[in-house]
Amino acid sequence: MSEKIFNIDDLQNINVEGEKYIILQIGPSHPGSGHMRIKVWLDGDIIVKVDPDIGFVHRTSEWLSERREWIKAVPIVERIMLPDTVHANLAYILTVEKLLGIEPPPRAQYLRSLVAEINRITSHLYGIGIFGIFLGSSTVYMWAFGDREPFIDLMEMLTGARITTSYIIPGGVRWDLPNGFKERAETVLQYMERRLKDYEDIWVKNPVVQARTINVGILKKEDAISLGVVGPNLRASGVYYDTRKHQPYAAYPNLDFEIPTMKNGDSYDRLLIRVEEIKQSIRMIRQILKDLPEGKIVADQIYNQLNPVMKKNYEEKKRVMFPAFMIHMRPPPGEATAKVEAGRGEIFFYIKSTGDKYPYRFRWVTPSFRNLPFFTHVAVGHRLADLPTIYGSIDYFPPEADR
Amino acid sequence: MNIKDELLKISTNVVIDEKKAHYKILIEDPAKLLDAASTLKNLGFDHVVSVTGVDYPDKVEVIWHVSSYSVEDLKGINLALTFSVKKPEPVNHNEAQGNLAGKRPPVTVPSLVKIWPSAIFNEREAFEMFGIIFEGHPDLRYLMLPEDFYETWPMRKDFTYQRAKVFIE
Amino acid sequence: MNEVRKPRDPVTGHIKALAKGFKYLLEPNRMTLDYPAETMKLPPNYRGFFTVDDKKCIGCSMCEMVCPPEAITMVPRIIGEGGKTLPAPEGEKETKGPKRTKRPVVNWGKCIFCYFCVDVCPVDAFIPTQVHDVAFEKDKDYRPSYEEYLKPPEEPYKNAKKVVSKADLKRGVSYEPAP
Amino acid sequence: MNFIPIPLIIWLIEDLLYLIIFPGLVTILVLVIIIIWLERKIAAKVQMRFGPLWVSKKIGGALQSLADLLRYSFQEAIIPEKADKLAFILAPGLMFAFATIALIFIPVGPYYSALFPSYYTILFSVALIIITPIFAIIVGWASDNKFSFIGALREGFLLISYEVPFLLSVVSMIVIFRTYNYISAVQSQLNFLPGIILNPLAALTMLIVMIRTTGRFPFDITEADSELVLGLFTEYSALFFGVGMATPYVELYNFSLIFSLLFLGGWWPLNVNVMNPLYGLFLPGLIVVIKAFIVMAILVFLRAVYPRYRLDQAVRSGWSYVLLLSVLSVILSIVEVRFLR
Repeated sequence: MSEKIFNIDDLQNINVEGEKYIILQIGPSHPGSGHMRIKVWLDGDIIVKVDPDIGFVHRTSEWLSERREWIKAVPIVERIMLPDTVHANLAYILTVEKLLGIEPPPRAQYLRSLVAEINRITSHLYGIGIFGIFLGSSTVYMWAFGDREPFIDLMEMLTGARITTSYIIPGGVRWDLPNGFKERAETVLQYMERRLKDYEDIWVKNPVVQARTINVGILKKEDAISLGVVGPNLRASGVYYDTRKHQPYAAYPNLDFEIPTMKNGDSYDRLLIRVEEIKQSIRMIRQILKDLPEGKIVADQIYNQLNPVMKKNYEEKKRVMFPAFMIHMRPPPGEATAKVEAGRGEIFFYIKSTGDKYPYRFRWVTPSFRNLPFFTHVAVGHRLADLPTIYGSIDYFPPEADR
Repeated sequence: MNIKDELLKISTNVVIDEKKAHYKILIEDPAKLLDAASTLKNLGFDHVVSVTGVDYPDKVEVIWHVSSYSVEDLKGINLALTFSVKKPEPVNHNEAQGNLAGKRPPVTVPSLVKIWPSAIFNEREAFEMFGIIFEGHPDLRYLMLPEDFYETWPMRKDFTYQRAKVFIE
Repeated sequence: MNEVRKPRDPVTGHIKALAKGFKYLLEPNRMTLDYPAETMKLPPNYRGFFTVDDKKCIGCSMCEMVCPPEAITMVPRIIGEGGKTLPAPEGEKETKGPKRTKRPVVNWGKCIFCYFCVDVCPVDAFIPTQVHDVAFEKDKDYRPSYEEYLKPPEEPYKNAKKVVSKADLKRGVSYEPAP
Repeated sequence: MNFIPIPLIIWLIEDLLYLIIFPGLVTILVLVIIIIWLERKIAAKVQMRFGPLWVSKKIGGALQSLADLLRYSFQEAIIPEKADKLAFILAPGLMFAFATIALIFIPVGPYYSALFPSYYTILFSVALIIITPIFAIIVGWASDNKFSFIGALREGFLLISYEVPFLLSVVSMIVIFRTYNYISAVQSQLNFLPGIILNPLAALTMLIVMIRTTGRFPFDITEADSELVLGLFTEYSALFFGVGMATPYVELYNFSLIFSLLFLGGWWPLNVNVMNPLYGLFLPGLIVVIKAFIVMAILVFLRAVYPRYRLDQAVRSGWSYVLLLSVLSVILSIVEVRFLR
């Protein structure tokens, strides 16, 4: 088992020659692989070595974004991280805002946090559902994907689209809260709180799930730190780190919330921490809807550039239209980095501007890419049937890792 | 601990913008890179967030963005450890060199995987995208590109691609 | 967090899981929309197919410039005198009468419905609709001409029951007939 | 009409009736189609959705399985180049055949008895049921596919670990009823108490073994799709695949018949002593099949609740808890026979 501390030299030392091992190519068209290939060396039923081969859905998002106007990168980054669209959008816009020097008004900050937390719940439900089908429980899969629906409906009500919202723009957000949103959100949150108890009975505390996940895929705290694992997987190993606390953005400095951490770092902890984070997100959404400040939803720098037709629209329909600045945006030369805690972990952006109409260097790292060491390190020593457990528990999403 | 002083001990060329959480160390000498990385790791920067290159007409800049999970004061800092390397002169295509040959020869920098194991996949990506050979990396293969990708280093600025001309309805 | 992690003993766990499954088997809880038989009436800001108001459009090409997938093309149009098409005079500047201008046409095969174009329009000339579930039979159909573009795709399943979704404490989402 | 000897006609066509129509092939086919549909519907109901619907919308999509069967029948059968072709083609058929043949020793009424009336029907039927998984192993080996091969290995492990408890649970009922014959076993239940009350441990063991042998959740290990694609049947297509997928349901039917005969009192509450076409032949059989159907429905409901165990966990529990349970059930039977009766 993975009791030993990770050592980089192990990668070379594993002897994989000879007929002793069965080499399984799991993927890229396999029910348990996603859009990737996992090459597994098996000694009987025990995994000796795992080589994740990613890149099957590499969509050259960095290349494309470096050859487009700044605003056009928003849909690109969203489509890479489909379950976490708002976070990808937010991370990119935060970086651009740092370059531009724009600070959005408080109401926009709260709305950003609101839609980000709704998105986090859908992302965790997505992860729990995929974990369910990997262990063979179609019920949890269907339940989790069904329960995404009320939250996606909320996103649809607020932003006009279900998944690819493109809601956050430099300087603010595109739409204000519609009428009846608060009541609907409260109903949905109460529904979800009730459902979490049912999930506990049929999934989290199910003896079969406990047998399958407890002490499977242990990632120790030291390993989690040295391998640079992110998000709920990091916190399940006992590291107290969350970008929302340590590099606060949007409305998070004003919100009261906890960062759940676990001790053991096994698959069961990684499952539990997602459930706990859903509870925290519910708590945060309530706070946001209660404390939502009045005011503009877009920074004055943007608002002042709106023409009279757009201003009329802003007053009547609570809708921010784009001034021509959005197309011809040329952030001053410089570099900026930003981190955002998405549902699966931390998104990192590094953008270099030369004052041109395209970004000079557009670099971003997605959480799933940084969770790749789970395959090479954690899966070794387990049984073949534990590979889907580990895969599902880290909530790995291949298109996101490939970018 | 004043982070600025500590960083200045490593290199004189330090850019700090606390408001944007933008910290940058520039290192010129390849011999000092490993020392600088070890010092940073001892300071508490325990993992690599991203390894990337930036392609300039005459040089390639390699950036290790590092951050900390273990030291409370450093958790809010994104530090860019930057190392510039001059591009070698373009050489003609040489079959014997296989994949790595072509008009855009690769550059060589020391690998920091031994210090930060979290850089392992990141360095593989920087290798295939920018043609940065990380010396000492245990497993330097293409990560996302297919094994037989013939046009090397797609993220360099002079990379062009052929639009598909056939349109099938 | 250890109280969360505490495992349940197997006998209780099995009984509780089976009981919960049986409860869900018996109680009415279906949250699916019987889609082609019932269709949703979507919120007014839903981003569906959209068309352009020929009268309002000033042909400024902003929408073409902002379009992320480059789905919008500006087609030349001659307006004035009832939109009658006239041959363009060579190298001559027009002062009155028919005027040459441009109009956007969206390639629905490329459009991603981000509505950047709708928002960037300085005269708010785009007319959004909530139609989203349209299938095109031919490749040509999703590359309309300007005249075809002025009539955006119509909603399929016209006879379907119209419902609106509503948050429900029991089922998450329930559907009630649209007003 | 007095001169037509009805028992004689029945005696003449009985064998045919038994094997082809009821409870033989036709009933199996109908029941398998219904149980697959019911399985999907039950799962869908727990999962808050419709389930199969659009094939025959008015009756809730009940014809969905029939449509699937038709589709499999007319699909192109692909045989891999490197497969052991004879074994590849024969093994699913033999698997299905042996699962069906076990029926000839299972009576569904006091006079509507097995094809080969014998004093040892329990032993014969159990022996034939145990043969079936061996062909599953041949299926996995013949495909020349790593996933099928691993599936076959898993099947082998599980087969061995759950055979002993199964036999012991049957033995404990034999000890109680002091007979190797289903009809006598049912008669003694009709006279006293159903087997499930006499020996609940044996009933529980039998249920677990049924879940395991027919690959229901949480023991759906040989076909674990997140690891092994489709397990044994990864390379199969067309009717071979359909037959292979239907075989576990046939086995489930056999097991459920045995369960209802040994534990649920057979044709209880009907106690018939007359050789009558309706009361003597058809009605007892119907009662037994309905009981078996209820048992099947309960077992397919488990899909909606459980994920699957890991191979080593299943094997370990097979050799420990379930074996212990079965040994205890034998002891319980001996004690009951010694002291109660």
